[in-house]
Amino acid sequence: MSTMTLAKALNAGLRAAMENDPKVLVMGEDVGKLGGVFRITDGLQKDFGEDRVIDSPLAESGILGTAVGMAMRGYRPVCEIQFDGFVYPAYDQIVSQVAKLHFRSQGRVPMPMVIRIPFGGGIGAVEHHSESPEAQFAHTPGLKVVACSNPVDGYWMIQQAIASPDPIVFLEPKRQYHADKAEVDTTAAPDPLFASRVVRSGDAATLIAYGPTVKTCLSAAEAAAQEGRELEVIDLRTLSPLDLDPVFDSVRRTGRAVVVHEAHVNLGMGSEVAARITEQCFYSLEAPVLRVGGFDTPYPPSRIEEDFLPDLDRVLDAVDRALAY
Amino acid sequence: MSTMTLAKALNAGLRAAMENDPKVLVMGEDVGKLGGVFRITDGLQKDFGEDRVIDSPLAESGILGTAVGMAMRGYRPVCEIQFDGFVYPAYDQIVSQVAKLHFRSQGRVPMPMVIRIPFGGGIGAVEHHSESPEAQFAHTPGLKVVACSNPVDGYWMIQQAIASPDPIVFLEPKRQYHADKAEVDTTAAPDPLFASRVVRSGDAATLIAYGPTVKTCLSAAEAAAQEGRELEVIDLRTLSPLDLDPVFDSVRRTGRAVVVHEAHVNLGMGSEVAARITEQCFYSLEAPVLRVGGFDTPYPPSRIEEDFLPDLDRVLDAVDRALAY
Amino acid sequence: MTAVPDVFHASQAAWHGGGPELVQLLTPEGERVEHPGITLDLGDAAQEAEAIRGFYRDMVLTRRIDTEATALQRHGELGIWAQLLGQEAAQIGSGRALRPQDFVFPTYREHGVAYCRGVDPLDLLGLFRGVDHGRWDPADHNFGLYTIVIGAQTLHAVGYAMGVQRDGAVGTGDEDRDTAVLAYFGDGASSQGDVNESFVFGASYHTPVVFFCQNNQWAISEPIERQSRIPLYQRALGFGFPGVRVDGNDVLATYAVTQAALQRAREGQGPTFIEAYTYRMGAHTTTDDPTRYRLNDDLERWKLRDPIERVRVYLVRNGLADEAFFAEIEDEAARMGEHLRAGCKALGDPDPRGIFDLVYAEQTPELAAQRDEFAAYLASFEEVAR
Amino acid sequence: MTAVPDVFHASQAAWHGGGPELVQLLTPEGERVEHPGITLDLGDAAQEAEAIRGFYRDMVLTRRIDTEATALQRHGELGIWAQLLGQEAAQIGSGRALRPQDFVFPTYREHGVAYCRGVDPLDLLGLFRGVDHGRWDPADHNFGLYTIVIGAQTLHAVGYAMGVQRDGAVGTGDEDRDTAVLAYFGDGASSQGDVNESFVFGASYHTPVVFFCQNNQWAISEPIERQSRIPLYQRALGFGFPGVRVDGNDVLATYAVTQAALQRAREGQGPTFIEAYTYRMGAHTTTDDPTRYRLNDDLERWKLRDPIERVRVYLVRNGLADEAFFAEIEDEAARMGEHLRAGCKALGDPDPRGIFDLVYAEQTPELAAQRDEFAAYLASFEEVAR
Ligand SMILES: Cc1ncc(C[n+]2csc(CCOP(=O)(O)OP(=O)(O)O)c2C)c(N)n1
Ligand SMILES: Cc1ncc(C[n+]2csc(CCOP(=O)(O)OP(=O)(O)O)c2C)c(N)n1
Ligand SMILES: [Mg+2]
Ligand SMILES: [Mg+2]
Repeated sequence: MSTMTLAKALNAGLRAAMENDPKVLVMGEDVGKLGGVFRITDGLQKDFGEDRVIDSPLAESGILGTAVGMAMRGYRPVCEIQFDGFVYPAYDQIVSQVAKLHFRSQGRVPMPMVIRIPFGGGIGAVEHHSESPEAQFAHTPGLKVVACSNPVDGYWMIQQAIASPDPIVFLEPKRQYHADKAEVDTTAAPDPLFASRVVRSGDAATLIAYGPTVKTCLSAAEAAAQEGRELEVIDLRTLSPLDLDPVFDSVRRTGRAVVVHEAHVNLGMGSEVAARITEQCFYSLEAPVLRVGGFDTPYPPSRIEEDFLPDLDRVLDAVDRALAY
Repeated sequence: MSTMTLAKALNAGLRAAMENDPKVLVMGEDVGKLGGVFRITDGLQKDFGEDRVIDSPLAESGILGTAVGMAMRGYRPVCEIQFDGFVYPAYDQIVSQVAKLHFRSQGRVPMPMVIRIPFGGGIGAVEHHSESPEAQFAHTPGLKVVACSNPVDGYWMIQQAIASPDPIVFLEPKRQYHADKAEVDTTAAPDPLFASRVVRSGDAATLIAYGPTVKTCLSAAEAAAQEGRELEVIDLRTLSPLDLDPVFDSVRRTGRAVVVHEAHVNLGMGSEVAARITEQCFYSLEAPVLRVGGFDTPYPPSRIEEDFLPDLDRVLDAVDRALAY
Repeated sequence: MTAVPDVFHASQAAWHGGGPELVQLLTPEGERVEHPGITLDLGDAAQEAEAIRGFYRDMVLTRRIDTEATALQRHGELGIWAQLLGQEAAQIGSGRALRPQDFVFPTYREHGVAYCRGVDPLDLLGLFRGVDHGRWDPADHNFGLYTIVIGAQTLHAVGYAMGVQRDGAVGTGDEDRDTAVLAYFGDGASSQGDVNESFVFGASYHTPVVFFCQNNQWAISEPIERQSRIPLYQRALGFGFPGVRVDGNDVLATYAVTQAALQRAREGQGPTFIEAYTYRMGAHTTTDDPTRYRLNDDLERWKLRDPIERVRVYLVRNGLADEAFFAEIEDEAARMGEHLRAGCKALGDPDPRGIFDLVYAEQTPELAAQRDEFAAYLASFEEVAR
Repeated sequence: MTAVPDVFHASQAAWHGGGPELVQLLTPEGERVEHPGITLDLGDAAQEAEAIRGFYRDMVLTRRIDTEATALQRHGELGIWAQLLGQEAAQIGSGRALRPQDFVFPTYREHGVAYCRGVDPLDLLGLFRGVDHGRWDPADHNFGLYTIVIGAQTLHAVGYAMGVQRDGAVGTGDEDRDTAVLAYFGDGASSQGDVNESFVFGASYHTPVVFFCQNNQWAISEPIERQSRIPLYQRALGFGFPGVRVDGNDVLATYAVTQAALQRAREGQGPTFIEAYTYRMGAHTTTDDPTRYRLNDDLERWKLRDPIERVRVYLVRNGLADEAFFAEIEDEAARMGEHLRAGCKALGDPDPRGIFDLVYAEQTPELAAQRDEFAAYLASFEEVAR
């Protein structure tokens, strides 16, 4: 049992994975001596050596492309993309190679690989440092996509992702890295990786979130509770595959749902979640599933990013609108 | 007035655009002497010279990245991506540069550019030659995305796209290139570029399609009509922005909608269209909006691609399911 | 105009015409010649003759695979075929230089190399027929699946080589352990970011990789000049490892150069770039029409440099092979043809229900459900039909 | 182990130690020296002195912009700042070699070049303060917006240069018409696919572009050795155009080399690669902590090569500048500091409602609606507040 930030929990999880399996390699820009710009790989190179914690040349396609080769040689590469906006030079390797090799080879070439991406905004950064690219990866068959939202999940999910035989895009809400601490019991059995979780119960409406917006939704639920309205909050945790049974159960009780993410609303995860809820809970819905997210503009300058990002007020506004039906 | 295939219509449209504006450049792999692997740029280099019809080195990021520079110098580049699956090496330039420069520069750096992509399957090709990447581009603010489905639209839409001041991903259903001919009146005023169109009227349900699936849906409607059921068919034509007013009007009358595309259903255009229809027509819907598309697997070997692609039967099956609610 | 300072010319001089000449050991006329610094090590005279007869046989069989597949495409049995006509020496010379433990990353045209790695040529047809995306097991042959996205596999090769390093399988001096990785790509591919990044990574980590570029002068309709104004092998120099241009229509030179480069890799001396200077005698693929973009003259000139003919002349002139030898190979080629024709038609379509199970190593509930729905949907037709 | 054939060593020899030496015209001790093939053309003696005083002034002001912005970041007025400390000569030497019609594509660190192009340094702060993504008009200064995605701008530069060619603005001999394009990037960027593709395209079309790489020895925490084992300027040779390594802490040499390379470009002689050998004296950005990855020794050694100090020594020793001159520049720098401090605080936040109108040149109904909804939403709070 120890109290950790998300950053420390991820670091500890990576360390545990490297201790458990000598085939686990960490690779990326500045992951060595520096320990990554967010210090998630802090100390790993010192302890596991330069052969297992590899500073790469400055080329994301190169990182992912060589990781494919390492995986083919029996290694389990964990690639760090420095910031969400810099995953795109590697996009081709991810969607055309990483995602397709298992299928292409009829299962003969497994692709155990984790692509760690610090994602989302709210840290006052310049352009390209606050993107939410998850929908693009979730749309790509062959990839799995998960997002952690708290230190306990960070510690366990990164290990589960590394142990998985499939390639996983692992999203880390960078805004939370050094935010809240939590008790992490490193001995307790974790929840399964590909399962969503009800993080607060309620009956008035269902809030669906992942990564950074889980906290937003919990605060919104808190605020609503003070006005006597109990909102259920679900942390999706896994974006591909989606685990929506708990969501359907919830919506069948509440009749109303709001999906909240930082990504652009248009074709964001919310559109898929909304479409599936409507398919599965058609007769239970009292209102259309509403979506709250980043606007359909590029990410704005950071001084006004809090206007762009969904916050407590915008979530509650959507809840009001849903309840008004 | 002349009768043309889609391929010829696009060729004629490109030619007209180049004649009208000396700043229009065509660039891509094999677009010169060969006229492109689909012959869409056939004869253009001969008539407009190597300075305006540019064979590029084999590098898609290079094509798009240099096109950005040409646009900044006052040109209107029309880039050909040889096949859908080869757009990904250029993905970074498209989503982080092409899409963002107007916003980044507060409108000072316009980015008039057309990115032509032959898309979709059904031509018996090997891997990477039958992809449907539209949702990823539609999810990206700053890009506009359109898809033509017939020779008349091909002729006009390519010219309108080239004339547009914004960057446009222009999707061409490659399976239709040499399929049906149509009368193209090169003098008649065209429909606006960013407008969807009702291509068949009906009252039983609304089919929503674009690109290659327009034909599929028209055949399905034909078949349904023979059984006395009139389906309305809408060709979206523009995927970003979406022009859904005609869809909403239709669904308010029919109460049922099925969205049909070749792209994977999960997070495909259908999810967004379904979510918006549900938001706007909640009380008119008799059934959830259903989606028919490519499965959530990589594109299969071509001998079984017709199982993967939505066809008349799968569309009608969905209509039946919608009507069963 | 301002005079251009000499410093630029000085550095230009370093590459204009510089570097080693084309390495050739067997002329188009079938004469054995020497090249400084390159030794053909095929054992004693008898062993060498045997090896060269082997190369001849390999090339003839490879060409037969190619012509047979082309014919199968014409007959509608394949959707498309990427022809290697003219590139037999480049592929057999390099393919035969490999040791079993070495690993190969091919493009879509390395049929000759596949054959050297013991892949049944029939297995190559599945992809082109459209019944699979590649049906051999890479691990069985140390031969990766064909890669269609231009250049992507060069990074895989470097990554694989990084794995080899981590396995301690470089520079041990153990012949059966030290491992090299061979990455194939074309002249067109040399322009891709990925390929250049593979040079960066390959050099940075000093990986045991050989970059083997078949410069067949064309990338579909684009001549090599569009990709590079200087000889391609010189690209390597700018990344800090050696580049060599070898006559890719000379199986002996290609073998010798590749063998040496692979050995450098195995010994831990880092990457080498080999430009195999050759020519794509056929179309880009069976759907291409080269008359639209190139003249016949070139083709005629290159015919005189045929990779197979020069070996035949050499063998005959030096009394190293008799009629019976050639006849036997013809027979073998005919049997290969028969094998492909019969086998190709027997390559059945996969069950479409199967695709859902191939996406992940660990199946997801979503896809399992999609599979069930699809199976039920198909079954509904079968019921109707019954 | 098999002996490695000489052919590899021959080609290695071509680059090991080969190529021109570091070009230097002013030593760290402030002594004027000559370099074969390079002429410093700044007019007659009086004009030259005037120009060098100008460089000095530019460098001092640039350093002040940098230290002032760093201080503003420390005071919370900027979110982050990318420091250029130590790179003043590389930027001023190259920036001053430009003609008005030339176009520049910067990274995020070219504050000195921006200053040369007449961009108000205050305008550089918006991006780092978080009030915009770049607030100057590229067309007003022929200076593009800062590009954060490493290397992306090098392709833009080549494309722009292709446009210049199509405008017939190369090789006409008209001084005011012939146009060069200058692309900046870092040593780390040299590993990106895009940068290497820009070399391919630049060479293939023989574009009027100069690739200016500030090798400041570090890409955040990674030393240059991770990107290249050989001097970076040699990269160009593999792509078929000249590469030169210049002392990037020597403003005279940087000016002379860049001026000549730009002139080659304008004359239609194609691309040139310049490696400005320099050192990032500060952190990568204000959020970086270089003590985690580099030793102080290096820093101390590089302090002796300070780009500004050597010019001061040269001016003083040769009696080309007096106390008044230096005092005047100090005053000017102080005024610049004041300008930035006052101006920065006055850089107001943009109206969030405005972002919807900036996405497209032609607004879409969707975004217009989103804007209206958002405005109404904001207004609802204002109503509540009232
Ligand atoms: C990324 C990508 N872009 C475009 C293509 C289409 N394409 C297939 S082969 C080819 C030319 C390849 O030329 P080269 O590398 O010289 O190899 P060759 O075909 O001559 O063996 C092109 C452009 C592709 N497969 N992948
Ligand atoms: C594509 C991409 N990957 C990663 C980053 C994060 N990043 C910003 S600066 C930098 C190092 C750049 O080094 P170099 O090119 O040498 O330029 P310098 O900062 O030294 O001027 C990195 C990795 C980025 N901006 N873009
Ligand atoms: Mg080729
Ligand atoms: Mg640097």
